Amino acid sequence: MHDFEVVSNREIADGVFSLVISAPKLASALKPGQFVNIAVPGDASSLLRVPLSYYRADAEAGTVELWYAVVGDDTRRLSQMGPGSSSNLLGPGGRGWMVPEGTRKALLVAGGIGVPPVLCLAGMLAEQSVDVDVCLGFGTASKAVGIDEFRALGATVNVCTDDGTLGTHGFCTDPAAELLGEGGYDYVASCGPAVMMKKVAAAAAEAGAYCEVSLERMMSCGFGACNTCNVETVDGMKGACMCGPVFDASKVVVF
Amino acid sequence: MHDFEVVSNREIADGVFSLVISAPKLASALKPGQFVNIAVPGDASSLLRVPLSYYRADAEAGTVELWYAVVGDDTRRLSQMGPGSSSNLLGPGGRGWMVPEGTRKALLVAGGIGVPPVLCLAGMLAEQSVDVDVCLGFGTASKAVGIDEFRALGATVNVCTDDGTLGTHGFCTDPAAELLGEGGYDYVASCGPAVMMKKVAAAAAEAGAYCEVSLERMMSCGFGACNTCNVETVDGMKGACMCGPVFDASKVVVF
Amino acid sequence: MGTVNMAVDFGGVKMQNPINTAAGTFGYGWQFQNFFDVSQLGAITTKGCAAEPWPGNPAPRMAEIPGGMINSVGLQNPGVAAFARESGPWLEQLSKDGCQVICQVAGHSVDEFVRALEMYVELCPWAAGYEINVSCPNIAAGGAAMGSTPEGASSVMAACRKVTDKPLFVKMAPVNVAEIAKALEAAGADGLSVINSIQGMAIDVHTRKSRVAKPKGGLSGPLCHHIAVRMVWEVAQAVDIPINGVGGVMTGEDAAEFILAGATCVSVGMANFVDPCASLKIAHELEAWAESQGVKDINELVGAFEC
Amino acid sequence: MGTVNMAVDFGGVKMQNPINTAAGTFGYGWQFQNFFDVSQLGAITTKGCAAEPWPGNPAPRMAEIPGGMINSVGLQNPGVAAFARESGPWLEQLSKDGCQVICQVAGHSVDEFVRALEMYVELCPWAAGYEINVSCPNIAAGGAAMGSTPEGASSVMAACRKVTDKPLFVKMAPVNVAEIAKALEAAGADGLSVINSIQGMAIDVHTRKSRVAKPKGGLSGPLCHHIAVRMVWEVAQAVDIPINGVGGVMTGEDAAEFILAGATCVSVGMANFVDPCASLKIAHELEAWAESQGVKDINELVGAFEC
Ligand SMILES: Cc1cc2nc3c(=O)[nH]c(=O)nc-3n(C[C@H](O)[C@H](O)[C@H](O)COP(=O)(O)OP(=O)(O)OC[C@H]3O[C@@H](n4cnc5c(N)ncnc54)[C@H](O)[C@@H]3O)c2cc1C
Ligand SMILES: Cc1cc2nc3c(=O)[nH]c(=O)nc-3n(C[C@H](O)[C@H](O)[C@H](O)COP(=O)(O)OP(=O)(O)OC[C@H]3O[C@@H](n4cnc5c(N)ncnc54)[C@H](O)[C@@H]3O)c2cc1C
Ligand SMILES: Cc1cc2nc3c(=O)[nH]c(=O)nc-3n(C[C@H](O)[C@H](O)[C@H](O)COP(=O)(O)O)c2cc1C
Ligand SMILES: Cc1cc2nc3c(=O)[nH]c(=O)nc-3n(C[C@H](O)[C@H](O)[C@H](O)COP(=O)(O)O)c2cc1C
Ligand code: FES
Ligand code: FES
Repeated sequence: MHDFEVVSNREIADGVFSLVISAPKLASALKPGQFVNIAVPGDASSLLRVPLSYYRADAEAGTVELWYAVVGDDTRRLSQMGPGSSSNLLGPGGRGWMVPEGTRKALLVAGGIGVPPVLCLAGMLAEQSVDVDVCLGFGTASKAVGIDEFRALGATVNVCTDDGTLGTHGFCTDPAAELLGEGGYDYVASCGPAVMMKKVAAAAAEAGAYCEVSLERMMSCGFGACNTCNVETVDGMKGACMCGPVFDASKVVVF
Repeated sequence: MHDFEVVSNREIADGVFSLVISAPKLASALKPGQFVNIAVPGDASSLLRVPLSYYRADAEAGTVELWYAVVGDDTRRLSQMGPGSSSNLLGPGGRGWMVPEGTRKALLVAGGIGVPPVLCLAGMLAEQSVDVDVCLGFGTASKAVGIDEFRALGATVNVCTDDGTLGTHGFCTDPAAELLGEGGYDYVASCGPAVMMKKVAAAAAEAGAYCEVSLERMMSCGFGACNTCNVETVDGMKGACMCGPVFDASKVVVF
Repeated sequence: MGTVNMAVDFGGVKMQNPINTAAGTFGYGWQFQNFFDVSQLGAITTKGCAAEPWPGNPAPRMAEIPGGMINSVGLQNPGVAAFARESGPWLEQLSKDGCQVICQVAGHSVDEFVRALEMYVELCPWAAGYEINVSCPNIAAGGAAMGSTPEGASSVMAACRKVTDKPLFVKMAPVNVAEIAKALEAAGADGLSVINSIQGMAIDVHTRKSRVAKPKGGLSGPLCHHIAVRMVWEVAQAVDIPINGVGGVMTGEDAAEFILAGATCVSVGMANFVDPCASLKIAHELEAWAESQGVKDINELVGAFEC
Repeated sequence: MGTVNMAVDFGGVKMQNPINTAAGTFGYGWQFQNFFDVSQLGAITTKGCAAEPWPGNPAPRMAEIPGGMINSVGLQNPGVAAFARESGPWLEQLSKDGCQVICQVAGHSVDEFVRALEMYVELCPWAAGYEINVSCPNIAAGGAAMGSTPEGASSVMAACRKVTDKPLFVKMAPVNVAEIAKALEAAGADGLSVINSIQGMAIDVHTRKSRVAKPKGGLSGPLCHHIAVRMVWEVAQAVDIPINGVGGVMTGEDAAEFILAGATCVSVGMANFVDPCASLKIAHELEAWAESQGVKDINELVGAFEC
């Protein structure tokens, strides 16, 4: 458990916020793909924590940046926490991305608020001089996040929107499948809607590339005590909070 | 139903706040002894409104001043509403003090957070040039409120504290009974703990003075729809929110 | 407004929309007239009245608890005769203005229920129907104890059925609902109100005493909602008569949940205290939801839960 | 610290304080070891295990609702053998360190319960007692359906009684508790856990589907609390064996309410998810309350509700 203080909390796209918190011990412990489980105080009728992946951690500054979408009560209350306000979180939670040694070229596919853990991964891959291609999908232009950040890391970025207001009109799984068909990827990673990850996993399997997905589940505890975050895999039921949220896509039965 | 905006909200004694709200229509409608029923937003687990008597209303400025003690969740949340924040309230609620015509000399007895409706009454009596003697009781000096305000209205004020940190050591029902024994009062009014009002009523009855008490009950609605605010009277069960909160003390069976 | 038909038939009571009010939380209706136009509701159910006046329980009758409240009113009421005299004219006008009035019947025994219903039939002919309350958690006899067995509940229903052909409903206790519902249907109920408040206890740990007048009280509010939805669904699987969903409805979506689970109409209870205009607001929200579901008629959504 | 004796005897399980954890909300204990010193609790109750591993229900298994949550885990468990192998050593050490371990027994039929209990007795001799879960709302057979009648519940209890003389407890479904408690006492139960989660339903009104894997799920959290307190009191009036109060305990005062209503010990459930250190915090708050009541021994407060 870590206490944290809000450094900043601002809207970076329609309904999407960037939250920077100060939590020194956490900042140096997090690994890409892991998550934190945040207590959002203020409403005794809404008790469970909010699990959020992180986008980046600055061990020196002792800060962690998270991006989140306001979708319900807890995230709405979270968006109202101003600089200086404080709470606590559990973390680092789960297992992060397990990029195979020797990876040279990676394809990252992210949809909507699935961007942060993938962008976090892109940062790590860039440090390791892995070639990174990215396919991003958003409902509409006003909700797009991360494009500039991916580009700044040197990645080639393909953007799609469901309504054509930005980039290609359509789903980002199409360019992703195309790229995979062209070959050369030894690692694929994806986070976004279940149907998207399922398609990416299928395309990766066809292309023979190792693929990881970061799955979302309703989490009651976030630390292995409740069995509510189950993921059906070929090896049986696995808890997303401890065995995931990142899974080898070829083992996942239900995304 | 009136929307209101907080003008100011500050601690005037230990755990006691003065809340000034802007609610023009309400300000010109309230009568001494009536109450408002305030919605305190923010926590969906605590839904019912908070009934509060008012201390004074300024019809010209369109403001109403209330004094309240922080005793639980709702009043704690209320104390956190800063200037400019807004909510709504129901009111005016109930029946106020019914000072008999021709009243010349009144004894007012208030305990703790029972002060505001009595101070409000004192203001009205002062305008009508009624002679006012006041007995006030508080647990301890740091929680005392209203003493200066009563004095400013020209009233003679006797202060008691349970622990002797201010005024006379003891209960204010003692000086009240003494004064009543001396005679001359044609009207007695009281608000405070049930046991206090019961004693005042008994002393007034003995002295032959007409006595009114403002009773506190748990209120679910505040406008006559739920039957939870019952007061047992010699005429049967009466709802405190419509037939009270001010009652002819001689009719009250359970204070 | 108005692309979806919101009118429903609750066991013979033709409601212009599915929103009803829960007995005991809406007074006799007129308490709300300064807040909004009550005639826009589908129906209101008035506080239970008995043949004779009841004083109810001593104070305190209510305590707030997280997510709801506990009450121990004990069915204080002026008796049917005084009710008819004092509230009858206003309610009769209300029903002329389009909002149906369902009058709740209270009693301690089969005979008392029958007596009260007879008085209603005579003195309140403007009522669209009557709801028999065999499930009050706060009275010693004739309350939840009576409504908690198929025999007890159906004995009252069967006796009342002989009094009138008008729509008769039963307010059910939140126990063993499927079995009791079947018995009530067999005894001639035209519809069922599911559920009455749930028996609960709240203790002041400093004084070691109950926070209300009696050890037990009735729980209301959001805390009841998902229990009530489940019970409505269980009753809907068990009987063919229509259901009035009651328990923790604060929003149109809460009402929609009841409709999907199989309720034909929905009653707003504690929410009336939180916001006196809640029932009308909920009626509007329910209509907006029905529109969002792309149906022409709210009745298409009754029981449309997919499982 | 320490002016009040907090030790209690829960049906033969000697607890250093009355705080226990609710099965299924505390994993197998070691999940909490990084958060606080678990050995300071009175007892922990481990997630129910059956003779064979169970996969549990598909996702989604949980939805948050106002004042609580609904779950549809379906008693996923690795089976007693794997449990004993993987968690046994840690739990054995825990019991040596002063915190009693109660292992929960799951099954679909009397035979399965007996088989699982036999395995526990053989493989987990360090357990201070066993809790028989005849009240899981999320399994088709052997769950709430079995625990909802005096006959069903006591048939399991009677059969298990033959397996061991160690303390045996039954986790009760939140229905008809007084009557079922009497049957369980007669069948040899050493204590009763009151209550398991309440059956509920939560519907997504946009998709018209259940928010969890099955139509119904189990409700936990503060919304259950005042129902559970009432049921503990009803059971305390009905039987002489001790009670473990379960349902919506978030604070020491919530625990105190159970104690006053007649519980000897109290289990913390959903609160463990909200704050992993909740159970220890509640143990401290309960002790502070006992001190404020001016007693020498917490046992003086068991059932000290005044009515
Ligand atoms: C490991 C993990 C990492 C996550 N990372 C991020 C992130 O980086 N940024 C971000 O914006 N969101 C992330 N999420 C999702 C985030 O936790 C939910 O959006 C949030 O909890 C919603 O809370 P709420 O109370 O505002 O909404 P609610 O009112 O609880 O829910 C709104 C809608 O979201 C759904 N929902 C809520 N929580 C979850 C969940 N945990 N899994 C699936 N659906 C859910 C609900 O069913 C409902 O449809 C992550 C979830 C997990 C499990
Ligand atoms: C007509 C009327 C006028 C009032 N005027 C004032 C006023 O001017 N200033 C003021 O400070 N308070 C006043 N009160 C009391 C005030 O309403 C309560 O203190 C407040 O509602 C407590 O809310 P809470 O959620 O903070 O406390 P809770 O957590 O609800 O309660 C804290 C404690 O106060 C008790 N309590 C709460 N509400 C009531 C109530 N309505 N009656 C009796 N006991 C209660 C509870 O039982 C508990 O012991 C008035 C009450 C009524 C009925
Ligand atoms: C103060 C109060 C009084 C009530 N009186 C009655 C009553 O007279 N008859 C009845 O059937 N139900 C009565 N109820 C129960 C409600 O009608 C309703 O069934 C219950 O409150 C659940 O709905 P809710 O959660 O929307 O309030 C009362 C409830 C409250 C809160
Ligand atoms: C995720 C989850 C899993 C549960 N699993 C079990 C279980 O295996 N056995 C059991 O008897 N109760 C189980 N329960 C019920 C709890 O033990 C407890 O009875 C219930 O949650 C009420 O207590 P609470 O409100 O404090 O959570 C579970 C509850 C939850 C939330
Ligand atoms: S969220 Fe509790 S076990 Fe994964
Ligand atoms: S508070 Fe509802 S009738 Fe008085």
